[in-house]
Amino acid sequence: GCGSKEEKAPQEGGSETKPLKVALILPGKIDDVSWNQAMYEGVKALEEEYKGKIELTYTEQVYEVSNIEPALRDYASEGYDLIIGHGFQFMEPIIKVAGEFPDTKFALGTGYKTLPNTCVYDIHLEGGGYLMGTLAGLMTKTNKIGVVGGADVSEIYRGHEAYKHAAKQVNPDVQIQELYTGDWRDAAKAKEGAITMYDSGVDVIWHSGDGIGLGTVEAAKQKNQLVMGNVADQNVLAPNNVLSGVVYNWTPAVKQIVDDILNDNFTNRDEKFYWLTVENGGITMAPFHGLDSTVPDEVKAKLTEVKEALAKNAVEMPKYEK
Amino acid sequence: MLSELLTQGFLISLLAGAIRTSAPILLAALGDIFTQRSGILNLGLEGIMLMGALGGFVGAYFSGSLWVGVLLAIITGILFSLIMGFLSITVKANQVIAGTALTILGTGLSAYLYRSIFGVQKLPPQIESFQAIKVPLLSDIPLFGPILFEHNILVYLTLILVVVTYIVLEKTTFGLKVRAVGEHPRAADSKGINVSLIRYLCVMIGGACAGLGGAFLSIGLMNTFLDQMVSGRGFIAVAVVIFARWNPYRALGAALLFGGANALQLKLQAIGVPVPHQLLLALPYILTVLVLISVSKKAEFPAAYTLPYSRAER
Amino acid sequence: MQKIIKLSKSALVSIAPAVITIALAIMTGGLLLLVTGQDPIEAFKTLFWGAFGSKNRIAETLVKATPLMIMALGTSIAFKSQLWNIGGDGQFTLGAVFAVFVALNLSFMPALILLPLSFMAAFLGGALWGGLAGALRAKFNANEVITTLMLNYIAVYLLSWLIRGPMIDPKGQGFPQTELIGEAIRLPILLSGTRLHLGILVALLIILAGYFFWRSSLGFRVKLVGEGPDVASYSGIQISKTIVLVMFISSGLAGLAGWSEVFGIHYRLIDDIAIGYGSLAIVVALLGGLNPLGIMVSSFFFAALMVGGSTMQRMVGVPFSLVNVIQGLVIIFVISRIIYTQWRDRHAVGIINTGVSDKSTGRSN
Amino acid sequence: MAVEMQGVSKGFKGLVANNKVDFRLLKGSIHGLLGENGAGKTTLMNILFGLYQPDEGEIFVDGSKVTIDKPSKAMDLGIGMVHQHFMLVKPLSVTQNIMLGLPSKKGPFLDTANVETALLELARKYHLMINPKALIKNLSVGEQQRVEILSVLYRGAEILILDEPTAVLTPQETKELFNILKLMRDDGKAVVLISHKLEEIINICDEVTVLRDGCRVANEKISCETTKSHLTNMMVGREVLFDFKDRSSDFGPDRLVVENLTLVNEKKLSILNGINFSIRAGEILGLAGVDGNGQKELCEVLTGLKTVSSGKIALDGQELTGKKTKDFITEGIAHIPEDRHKTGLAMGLDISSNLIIKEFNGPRFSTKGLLDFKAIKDNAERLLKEYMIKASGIEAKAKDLSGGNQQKIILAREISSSPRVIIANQPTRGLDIGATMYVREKLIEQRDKGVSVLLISADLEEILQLSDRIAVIYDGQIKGILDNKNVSIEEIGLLMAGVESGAGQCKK
Ligand SMILES: Nc1ncnc2c1ncn2[C@@H]1O[C@H](COP(=O)(O)OP(=O)(O)OP(=O)(O)O)[C@@H](O)[C@H]1O
Ligand SMILES: Nc1ncnc2c1ncn2[C@@H]1O[C@H](COP(=O)(O)OP(=O)(O)OP(=O)(O)O)[C@@H](O)[C@H]1O
Ligand SMILES: [Mg+2]
Ligand SMILES: [Mg+2]
Repeated sequence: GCGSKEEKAPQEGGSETKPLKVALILPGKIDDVSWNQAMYEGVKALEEEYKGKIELTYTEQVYEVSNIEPALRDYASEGYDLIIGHGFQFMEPIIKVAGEFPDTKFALGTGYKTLPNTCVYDIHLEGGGYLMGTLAGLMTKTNKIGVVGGADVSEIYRGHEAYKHAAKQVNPDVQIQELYTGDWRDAAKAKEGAITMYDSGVDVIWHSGDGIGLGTVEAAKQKNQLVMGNVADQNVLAPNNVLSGVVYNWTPAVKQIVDDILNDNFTNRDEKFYWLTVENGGITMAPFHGLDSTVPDEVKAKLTEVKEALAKNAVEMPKYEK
Repeated sequence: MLSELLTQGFLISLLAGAIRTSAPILLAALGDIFTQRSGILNLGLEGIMLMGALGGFVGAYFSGSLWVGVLLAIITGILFSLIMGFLSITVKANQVIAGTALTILGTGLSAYLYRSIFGVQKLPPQIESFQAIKVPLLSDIPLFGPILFEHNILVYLTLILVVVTYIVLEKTTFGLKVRAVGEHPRAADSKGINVSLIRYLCVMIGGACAGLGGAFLSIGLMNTFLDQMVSGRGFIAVAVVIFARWNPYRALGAALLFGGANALQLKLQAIGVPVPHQLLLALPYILTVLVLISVSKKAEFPAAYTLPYSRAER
Repeated sequence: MQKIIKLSKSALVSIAPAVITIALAIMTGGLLLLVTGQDPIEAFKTLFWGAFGSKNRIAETLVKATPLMIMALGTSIAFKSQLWNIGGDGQFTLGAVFAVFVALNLSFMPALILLPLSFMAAFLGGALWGGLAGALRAKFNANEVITTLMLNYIAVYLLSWLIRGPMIDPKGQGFPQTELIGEAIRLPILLSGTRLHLGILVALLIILAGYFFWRSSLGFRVKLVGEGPDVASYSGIQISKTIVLVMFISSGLAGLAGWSEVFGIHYRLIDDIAIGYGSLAIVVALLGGLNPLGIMVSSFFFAALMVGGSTMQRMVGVPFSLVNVIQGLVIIFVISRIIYTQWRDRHAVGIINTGVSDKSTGRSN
Repeated sequence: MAVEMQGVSKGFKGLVANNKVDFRLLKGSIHGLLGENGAGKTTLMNILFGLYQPDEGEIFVDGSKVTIDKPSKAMDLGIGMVHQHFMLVKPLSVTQNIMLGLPSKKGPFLDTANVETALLELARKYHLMINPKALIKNLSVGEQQRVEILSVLYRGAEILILDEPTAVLTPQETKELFNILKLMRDDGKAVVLISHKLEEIINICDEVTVLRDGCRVANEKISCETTKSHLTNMMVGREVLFDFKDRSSDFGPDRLVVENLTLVNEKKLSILNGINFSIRAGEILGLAGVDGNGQKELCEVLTGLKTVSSGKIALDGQELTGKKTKDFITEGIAHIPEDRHKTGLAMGLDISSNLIIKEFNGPRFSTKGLLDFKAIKDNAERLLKEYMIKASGIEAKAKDLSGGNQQKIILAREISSSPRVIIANQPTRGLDIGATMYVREKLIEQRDKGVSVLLISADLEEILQLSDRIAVIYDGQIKGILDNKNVSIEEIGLLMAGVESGAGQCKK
């Protein structure tokens, strides 16, 4: 379900009081071409937009889970108003530290536990995966498509499932290959995996981001096949091969959280979940760029139809056990 | 599904993939044969490969020439390996700790320098990587052509280096010195061989090859640098050398085995064998252990392996 | 009196190089900071205060030192008998897995029984994983550097599979993790408001046990095996058995480190719990001269470096990778201080010099 | 004058190995270097060969002052050295060892064929027979010695240093070696010979220099009048006497009984081939034989280090076959192994630890699993004094001791363990004359206490002096067991060469 979206105007004189101190803790690098970068850019954009109203600090590469708690506690005790932990591994530490600092607000990137002063934000990955699956299912000439992921975590496989489901919807005969590299950085391995797929007749692959995504794009370039990006518009990487891709824009979700805090609507909100969706513009599709002419009009029409359905939350999503 | 396993295309793709996957490991391993033969266990190879990967990319990016990248990777590898040489030969420090330190340093430094040089960008900077070259005539041979003769130049270079390594080790005075130094440094010393010099040279050869192996990843297989993109290949290379009992031909076999297992598991995942993919990902490592068991009885380590040499100590 | 002067002089002589080298490492790191436009003085002040600046900081340093200390002691036992066990990460992981498995499946038991049981399970988990490498070495001569390394990778995938499959938290909405262990068996916090948990006391006890281990005949046997197979079997030692035993104990301790980390910090299994502890434990063990007291000191030192480092990263915006660089440099400079000792010996005049250089080769034996 | 060393001093960690030593070596002469264990002979020669740097002093070669800071410098000056412990690379072939470190005629490539030819030529000249293709690890010690000498000659050495070359050679091999040395002297080369066997020095040397406690105490020409006792006196500062006390005690019952022992190695070659003998309590059984005829393996079998393929070992009627080394130790079988470096000592551990490596588990040195450091220290201090071991203290590492002192550590440990049987493989190898006599006395003393001793030695003299009976081993078989009362060296020699003889056999 989605959170409330009523946009109250920020309180009068908000800019004269001290700005909201926001701390963002990222598990990875701010230029990982993926999960962390998207969030970083999203929050940065909001800082720009809310100049004077918020003040941003961030820490990247908090890989070690045991370092999360001290980081949260540090920021909390330094008087930060909102602390964002961008990944589900932040859940237990946030619950723990949030209990100790009831006046500080915490936002957790995916997860399920909340306290009055914490919330969870999440991305409706299924939406993006569904769009990609629809496109791949329609564009394949060999009836074989693939998807390459880093590690089997919920941020990844939810998208994959929707991708596979959507492709079957538009093209019941399609064969789908899927693999994980078990690693976010081994681009060479991902490239080899994608080549393997192309060698066996796959002609469109979607990837789910990070360094391994770059490997997949490189494979497409070498094999001169189609690939679809993730997180950002990756067309410049291989203009002849990157057909489209999912683009995340985290700003709407963060903006809602910040607005709720500024409007004193955070702690008394019953719905503690903020969602990034196709509907609120958090998830979009990258343009076809130079490949526009190769995409038939029916396909474009179908995509528009799917987008509208997604926006209306009218798409049936796959059910899977995890 | 089974039918997919048995096609010729599958075989070609698998074996060509095995060669591509194993080549960077083999490259690093070939240099490490010298290092290990001279009595030094260099667990810093991972760090050196990362520095080489960065050096290769930086060179290629700023000069626009891949060969400048190759050169810079080799130089970086050599310079970085000198730290290992200094620690294990001059300081006579424990080699396990020296190697570990080097890997920690290389991991950090390569990431740090990359960020310092290129800053934070929306999409990573890229170069045009080494392209596969179809060897005329040879690549037309059915089956073998596409497996063996459609690779980038670094792959061919690596294969040539296998033979060169063998010749240098077995047929030259240098190779003889290397073996003596690793076996009985005191004897080598009393025969007038400069033990430290030989060991330094061997560490540097190892560094050059590891640097090049790293660049193989950043500008040979990929077209950019990523933090920790070596992903343990440096350690695997060390394993391959022990596995191959310090022989370059066997190293070729061992690297192919590892690369092949990796290529195979990717294929099995892709076609959807009903096995948890974590198990498939672990396959190359499990296989390495299994094969190690079967070949180890014969392994005779260089007698002075991991032992620093000091003339004044007895 | 004379003795005291001599002692304090030799203490000075042996401490001075350590201080100098750490200073050198930090200066090199500082130079890097300067080049990239950061204020090194500020950064290193944060590094120091980040590790020792408050009750909480000191507690964090102790928290980090706990698994390092336990694991490094284990590593040192293997290293003393010339077994290069570099599989700490994997053994840590398996220890955690076994302990959590016991904790979750026998949760009906009273904590007083379950906690020690999980402790033993952790030891067993680590010990079996490393003992496997030991057995392969003893039986097939399979080099333990490779097997322990491979077992690290395999452990990562094994854990990854377990927390997504058989051990996944049924109420966890599909996130890769196990259930939380019962509150009663979580290690009690020693200092409220911090994360300092009972594990540190366990670690210190283990260090004490390590001290006695080296004064035991078993410890002597372990050392003797490290002296070479011929002299060991000449002395009536069964080498294969000892190798397996050494690996068993060494990796059992790594398993205990996993136990203390999970039961004191995470309370459940998730991905990447062992990240990097293994290689730091190697460094800690060797810099500690493979003796328990040295290991205790060097684990505090490295824990401080890590905790201070991540504070520095947060406060000054120094990139994480530079923290790694400084770590690497510190190790390199610390082991290079031997050069100074060598230099001093060469310049010591007279035929009879009572130099202290004997122990300074930096080798393990 | 080939070499002149003036006022050379060298110290190690608190002890003086050489103290203002003068040493002069003439061309065309063989110069003996004598001294007790730890007197500093090896150190002095290592300095000349560039392995150690002197703390003070000067070296002149062919009249001009030189600094020899590395072995290659020494070789350039024509100095070659055959070390106390061989400096050969075991997995390499003879030719490869010879070529090692030398420039090749084919540039960077090895010139194996040519070197081989030249090597065979040289070997012929000096009557040193060797197979250039053989791997060092497959050669006997005597053959390895030859390779060392060939290597030095091949490098055109004019000055040759031999550090205890005869310690590991059979009498026959020694004779051959001396013939070679004489040939070299006639060629005008200068030879330094270190040996503890005084008769060798008298027989072959032209001049002798004696070191004591790091100082040069004498230098004189060898003449027909030179006697062993004179040399001993210079070395030790006193006479070393050894009187062959006749046995005072009677033999006891059979103690160690060995029946039909066979041992087959991994390559299915039989090393021991039906060995039968018994040693009575209070008896020394000497085992004569050319090195490499199964002595080492016999010791290993008798101490549980190897398991026999078939046959029986019994101690005082109790069967030990198939038991572990540990059991052999606790049953009281002491073992003085042939290879003191790899087997007998933990080189990286200190003296006090080395003295307990076989008993660290036992009640003497541990209680409830914890080591008793006081007992360990007391034990070390007592034995250090009793065996006159020269070291900087009980904390000195075994690897820092001189060869002779290392051997004494082993002896002290084994004899002090109150054994029932002592398996002594080359117990006096490398010991100086005083220490040798001391060890022999100890063995006799043990015998008189009722201990059974199996004495293996390459030194026939020693065997004849100490043994009650003498067994001769050849090709893994006992060719005969002779009573020491009526035995001739010739007879033993024949048996050692594998010729069966009927006479003098004492069946027991
Ligand atoms: N010197 C060499 N020249 C050419 N190829 C070699 C050489 N050494 C090894 N190889 C190749 O490596 C492979 C394995 O070598 P090798 O026969 O030595 O293995 P092995 O039989 O397992 O070992 P071992 O020789 O110890 O019994 C062989 O297939 C062989 O072709
Ligand atoms: N590298 C070293 N480190 C420490 N001490 C040493 C070293 N080399 C020699 N020594 C010491 O110097 C002294 C002289 O040793 P050296 O080997 O020269 O004696 P040696 O006369 O050759 O005795 P041996 O007859 O037993 O061989 C001994 O006490 C020995 O312990
Ligand atoms: Mg073979
Ligand atoms: Mg000597």
